[in-house]
Amino acid sequence: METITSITPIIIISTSLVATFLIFFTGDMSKNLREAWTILAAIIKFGFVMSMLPLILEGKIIEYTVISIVPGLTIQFKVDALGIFFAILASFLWIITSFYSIGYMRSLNEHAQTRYFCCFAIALSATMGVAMSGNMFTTFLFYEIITLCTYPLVAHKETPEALQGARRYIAYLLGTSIAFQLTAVFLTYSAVGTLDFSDKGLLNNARAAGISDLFLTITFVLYMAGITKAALMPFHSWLPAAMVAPTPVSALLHAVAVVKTGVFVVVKVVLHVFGVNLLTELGLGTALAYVASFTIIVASVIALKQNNLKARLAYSTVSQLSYVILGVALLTPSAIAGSIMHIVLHAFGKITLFFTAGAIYVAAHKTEISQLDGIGKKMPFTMAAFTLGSLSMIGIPPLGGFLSKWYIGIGALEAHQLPIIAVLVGSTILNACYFLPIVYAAFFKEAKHDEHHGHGHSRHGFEEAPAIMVIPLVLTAIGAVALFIAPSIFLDLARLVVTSVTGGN
Amino acid sequence: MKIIAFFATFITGFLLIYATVDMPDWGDPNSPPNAHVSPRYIEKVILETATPNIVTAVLADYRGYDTFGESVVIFTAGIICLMLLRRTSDD
Amino acid sequence: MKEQAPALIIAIPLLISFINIPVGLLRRSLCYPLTIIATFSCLYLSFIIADTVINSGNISYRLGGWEPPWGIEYAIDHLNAYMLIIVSLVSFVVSVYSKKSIEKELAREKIIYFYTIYLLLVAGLLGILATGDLFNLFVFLEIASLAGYALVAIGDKRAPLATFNYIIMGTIGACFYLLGVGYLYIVTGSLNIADLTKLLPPLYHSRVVLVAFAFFIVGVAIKIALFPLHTWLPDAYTHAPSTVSAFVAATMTKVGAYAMIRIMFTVFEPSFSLETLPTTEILGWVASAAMMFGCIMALAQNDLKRMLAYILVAEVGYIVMGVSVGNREGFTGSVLHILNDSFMMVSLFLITGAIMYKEGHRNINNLFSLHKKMPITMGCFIIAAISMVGVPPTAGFFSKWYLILGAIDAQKWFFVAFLLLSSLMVAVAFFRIIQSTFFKPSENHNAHEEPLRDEVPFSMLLPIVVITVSLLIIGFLSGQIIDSLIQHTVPKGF
Amino acid sequence: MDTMDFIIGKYNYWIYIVLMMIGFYAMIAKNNFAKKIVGMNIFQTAIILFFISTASKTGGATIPIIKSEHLAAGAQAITAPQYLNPLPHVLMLTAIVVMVSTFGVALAVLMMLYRKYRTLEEDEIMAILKMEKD
Amino acid sequence: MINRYENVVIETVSRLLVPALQLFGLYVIAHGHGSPGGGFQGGCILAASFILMVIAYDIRVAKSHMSENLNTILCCLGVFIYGGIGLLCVILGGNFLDYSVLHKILPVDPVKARYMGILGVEIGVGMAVMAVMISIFLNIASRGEHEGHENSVSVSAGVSDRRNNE
Amino acid sequence: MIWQLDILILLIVVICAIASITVKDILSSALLLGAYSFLMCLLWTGMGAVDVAFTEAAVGAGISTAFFIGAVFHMTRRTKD
Repeated sequence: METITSITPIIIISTSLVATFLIFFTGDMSKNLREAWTILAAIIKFGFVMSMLPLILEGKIIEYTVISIVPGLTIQFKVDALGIFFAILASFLWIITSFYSIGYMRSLNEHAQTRYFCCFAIALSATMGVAMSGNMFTTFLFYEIITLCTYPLVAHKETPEALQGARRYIAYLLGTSIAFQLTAVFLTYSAVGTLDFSDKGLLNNARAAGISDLFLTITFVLYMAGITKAALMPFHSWLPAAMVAPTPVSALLHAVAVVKTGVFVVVKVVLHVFGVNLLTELGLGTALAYVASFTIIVASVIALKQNNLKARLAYSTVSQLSYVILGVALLTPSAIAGSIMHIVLHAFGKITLFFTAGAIYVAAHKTEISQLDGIGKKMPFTMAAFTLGSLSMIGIPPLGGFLSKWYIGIGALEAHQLPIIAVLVGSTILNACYFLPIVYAAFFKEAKHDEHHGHGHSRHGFEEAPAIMVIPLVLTAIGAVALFIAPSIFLDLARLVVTSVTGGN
Repeated sequence: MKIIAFFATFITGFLLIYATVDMPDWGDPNSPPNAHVSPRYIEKVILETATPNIVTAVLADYRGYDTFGESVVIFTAGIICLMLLRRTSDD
Repeated sequence: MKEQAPALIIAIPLLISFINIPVGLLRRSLCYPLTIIATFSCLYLSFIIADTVINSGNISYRLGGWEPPWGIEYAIDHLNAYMLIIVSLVSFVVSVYSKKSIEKELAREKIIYFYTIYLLLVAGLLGILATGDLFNLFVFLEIASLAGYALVAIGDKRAPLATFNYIIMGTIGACFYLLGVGYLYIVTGSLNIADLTKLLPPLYHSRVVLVAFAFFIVGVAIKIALFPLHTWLPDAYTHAPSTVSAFVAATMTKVGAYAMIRIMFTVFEPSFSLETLPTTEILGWVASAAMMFGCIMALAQNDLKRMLAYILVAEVGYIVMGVSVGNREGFTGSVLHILNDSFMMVSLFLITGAIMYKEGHRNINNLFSLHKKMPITMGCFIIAAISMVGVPPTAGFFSKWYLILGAIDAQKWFFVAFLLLSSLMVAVAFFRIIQSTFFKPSENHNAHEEPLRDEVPFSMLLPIVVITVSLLIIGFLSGQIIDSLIQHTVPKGF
Repeated sequence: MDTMDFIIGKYNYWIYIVLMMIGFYAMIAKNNFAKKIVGMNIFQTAIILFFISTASKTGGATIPIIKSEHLAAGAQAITAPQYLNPLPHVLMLTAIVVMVSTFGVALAVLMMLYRKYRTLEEDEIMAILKMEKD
Repeated sequence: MINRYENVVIETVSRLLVPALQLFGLYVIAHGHGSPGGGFQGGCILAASFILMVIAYDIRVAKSHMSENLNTILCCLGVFIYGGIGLLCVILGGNFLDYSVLHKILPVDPVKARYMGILGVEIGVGMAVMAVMISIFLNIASRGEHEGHENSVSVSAGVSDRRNNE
Repeated sequence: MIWQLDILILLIVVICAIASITVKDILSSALLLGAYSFLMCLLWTGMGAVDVAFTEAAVGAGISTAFFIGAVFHMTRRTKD
């Protein structure tokens, strides 16, 4: 495999950092300037990410070592197929989210917008950092930065509930990452003396070097407990709590940056720190798969009971994230490919759903599912997108979500784990149970008369959110469909990942 | 408080008594303090500093820096008393 | 100049402090520039010394021209040079900061004396660091302690009581140290550290040496406020003027930690300090208790400064922990943490001083919307807090990295757990503040009118920013600092 | 009588230990701040006694001031056993100064305390502080 | 209450004693090389003579002999002499406090130069110790009041009048 | 020095020390401390430490006591222990 040294990763990360400074210093002068910076940075960043894609597809790896602070603690970027996969996803969705948040923030006339856009930009920088990191230390570094800079986003409203939710958010994320993930990093380093990712797994030779199974198991458990962003039960409760954030933040948190960083790091740990062989030998993959299955089912059941739209989406996220973990935990080629595909497919589906939730809030000031009766008539585009998104979540064939579930199912068969198939089927049914009623109510139920909403508007005609919000959500919905029809780039990347980690079968 | 004090005092005293057993006998001319560094002071003081009072010579010359520190200590104490006890216009 | 630097680095602040008062009696405003000159020349000289040590090896400076066991010697190796830089840098930064803060907090007549005693404190600390003679160390320890008592005593209205307890504890510590010196003297007849290193090994079985070691450690433990001998620290540092707390918190305990390292690993051999006696166990557990206790007490405080003081107690625990595990990583972590912690402490205390300067109080629950009033200061606060928690890439992470690796290497799993747990508690403590200062709207309901930007004066802001930015820079330079200075300080046998 | 020899041979040390314990106890346990200072003084003096004891030399050694007859005999003729060990004396001179400085500072702080609270008893001051807080 | 007659005795005795004490103090400082004594002890004796003056007369009379600022400056000057001699050695090319290099400016050989150096620092120490002891005593005994503030202190009673306040 | 006298002084020293921390009057305590210092100084003279004894006489028995008494005049003589 060829390695190229290139400064592109640094440029990608610094693009949004520069944007942060520009936003910070010009933010109070002009709104337009501030937002222009955001969008400009988003587009430039996406351009740079795409510029790396051809090289990666040729099977090359882009590497850049920034600084080696002390032995073992090196800030190093290494862009491989998995990394660019996530980078493309995040940088593309950032563009869309940027447009959407401009619409959202302007419509609601939110306060502290400069802080909001600053933190947003840093969060994206850090997400890119995680995506392209070449060792566990760099990953941990950017992982923490994401946590810290999304805290102001979650606490954005500054109400007691927002602060409460933000406190839980930071407590879970920072607490577990320091207490467990950092410990796991320490144990890894003290076992093998390096933190650099490798295709066969950093700890692959540890067993041969006399590291006990117990030690490795503890390390693995600490990693899984420490990467709370993946919302694996029982460390999931920060995610519903973080729903107090403004909707674009929720969209970013629960579709792109935060949770996907979490599962991405889990995938990294499974594939590049422990490696397929080691986990198979230790039997830890299966154990993880069952924990993930448990999360999938239980979170879906909880989601059924939620009346708040965003809360239901949050629990749905908890459940869907575990698909990724489940797939990778099965440790078979198809399952790994499926789980990697699920990162992107779920992202498109879920970001659509959150965008619609935000659009509904902006246009109709509704947050509860029970209030959504008949809303499809007022907001047809929004609700059509919602329908597509939820179908993708459920995994109905013409939509992207089907693909990943299919691969994971095949992977489960390869691994001879029939209970997992049952879990997949069961969760699909549950998904349908909590999404379809919303769609049904939105389109086929009559709207209740809302007394306190009588500001004289005719209930005929559309009452859509501003176009700048609707267009992004329609785009993402179309994306969910398009990914089913033409998943080639992502599928190719996923195959590359699988080839590299499983050694070419 | 008194119990802690008794306890601390007791432990300290015990340690001191425990150590005394191994100390050189009182006044032993060959004990390390009398044999290692100090003979030179006595034997060379006249040759090196022309001062009959060995203590003064050691104090102000061989270990003059200690004495410098000592005079700084006393200076510090003086300034401190001046600063702390002088009544200022506001109290 | 270069050969005389070790003597001048102490002589210059002392001599300037002597002329400070006559000059101050003529013109009060000249004291501040004189202090700046003195601390800056210390800083300059400390860099010269470090340069000499790195490039041409250890310095041995004979005071009065007498050869070592008879005269007093300044023996400066990498550890001394490293500590000298820390102390002189902090003293310079704090002295720049002091002007406005002191004018606000002290009566006008006391400003001359304040600067004089401040310089004496700096000189005392530098003297402790430079000297290679145990008794000389005691003398400078007393200079520093006395100056420290005085500076604490001029604080707020509860300062005298805190100072008195500080004096009592400090004197006990100094006396124990002196006893330790006496006990070593009675069995070896020497006071020179290098000489003692040679003379002591055959005497390790002697009870006198064992007891001397115990007295040294207890004496120094009082000076560095190691749990459970920390009782004087929170009160003293809370009620001192903010400039003083910043300087004293950043340097006093660190210099004490230096003395501890010197005694444990230079005067005695590591094999004696860590194996003959159950030092590793005792100090390790005491340090763990210190970390836990400091953090728990920090969580319970509403006074920002008091909270920082308790965190300092915990940080002392970190340093001692690293020393006690007895391996290369732990030791490196400790020494690196001395640097990081003094910078973090000085940054946080200076920021507290800035808050005091503008708000007039420091109750955590009543600090509203400070980020709008003083955005730069509070930005610095966040960086310092994050560094305190130990989040990469700030400086605090790297020392904790080594400390934890050291604990893992020594198979002390409990210590690892305590280190991480205390990091967590520090995180909680700081996020409490960040939440109340950043996100809690003011309670007096005129929050609609945005509070005006109201930063502290430039002479206070600049040191805060410089020291906080240096936290980030130190983080990235950790590797180089370790390579050029710290790795040479690791005792042989680790 | 080995034990007896041992005890008598080191009687200075025993006395110093007793004095130190008295001082130390007073410093920690006394309720009155002035008494703590007294204890501090006793403690430090005890340490000085210890140091001075280490300087003693039996066998005709005299005070460390070169006698004129020795001077007349030539500086080379002076030998160590003729005089007491001067080093502890020097150290203790410094220690006495340090002691009196600490004493002065402690008194100054004590006077500040008295100005503020009009009492020197620790428990009474604590009670006043408690009242201030409520 | 001290009555007038006793006061006369005290004043007379101290009038005789104070110069004698001061002379003795100077002797102790200057003769520290050959007999017990030195700057420190001599400084204490000088300070004691002053304290005797304070006790026998009163603080104001005592201060007229030695104003507070003069005292403070003396104390700075004392330590400065010590540090200055050290620095002078550095300037002359030796190490800090290496008095032997003083022979370059003094008309003596290096060994004798050490003797002179010791004398110099003893004088510095004596001055500093005297000034500091006086300063501490004055501050403690006058409760830190400034000159001119102690109108309440009667001329004849001095410190002892405080006894009535207790 | 005559060892009986030595022992006697040592005993009185200890008695002075105990008395000065137990006596219920700070002024007496100060004076006893002065006496303690003076006896100490005698002891050191006996041991040949003339310089230290001289200093202790000037400082411990003289100036310190003066400081302490001066301070006690401005504070209270009352003490509970």
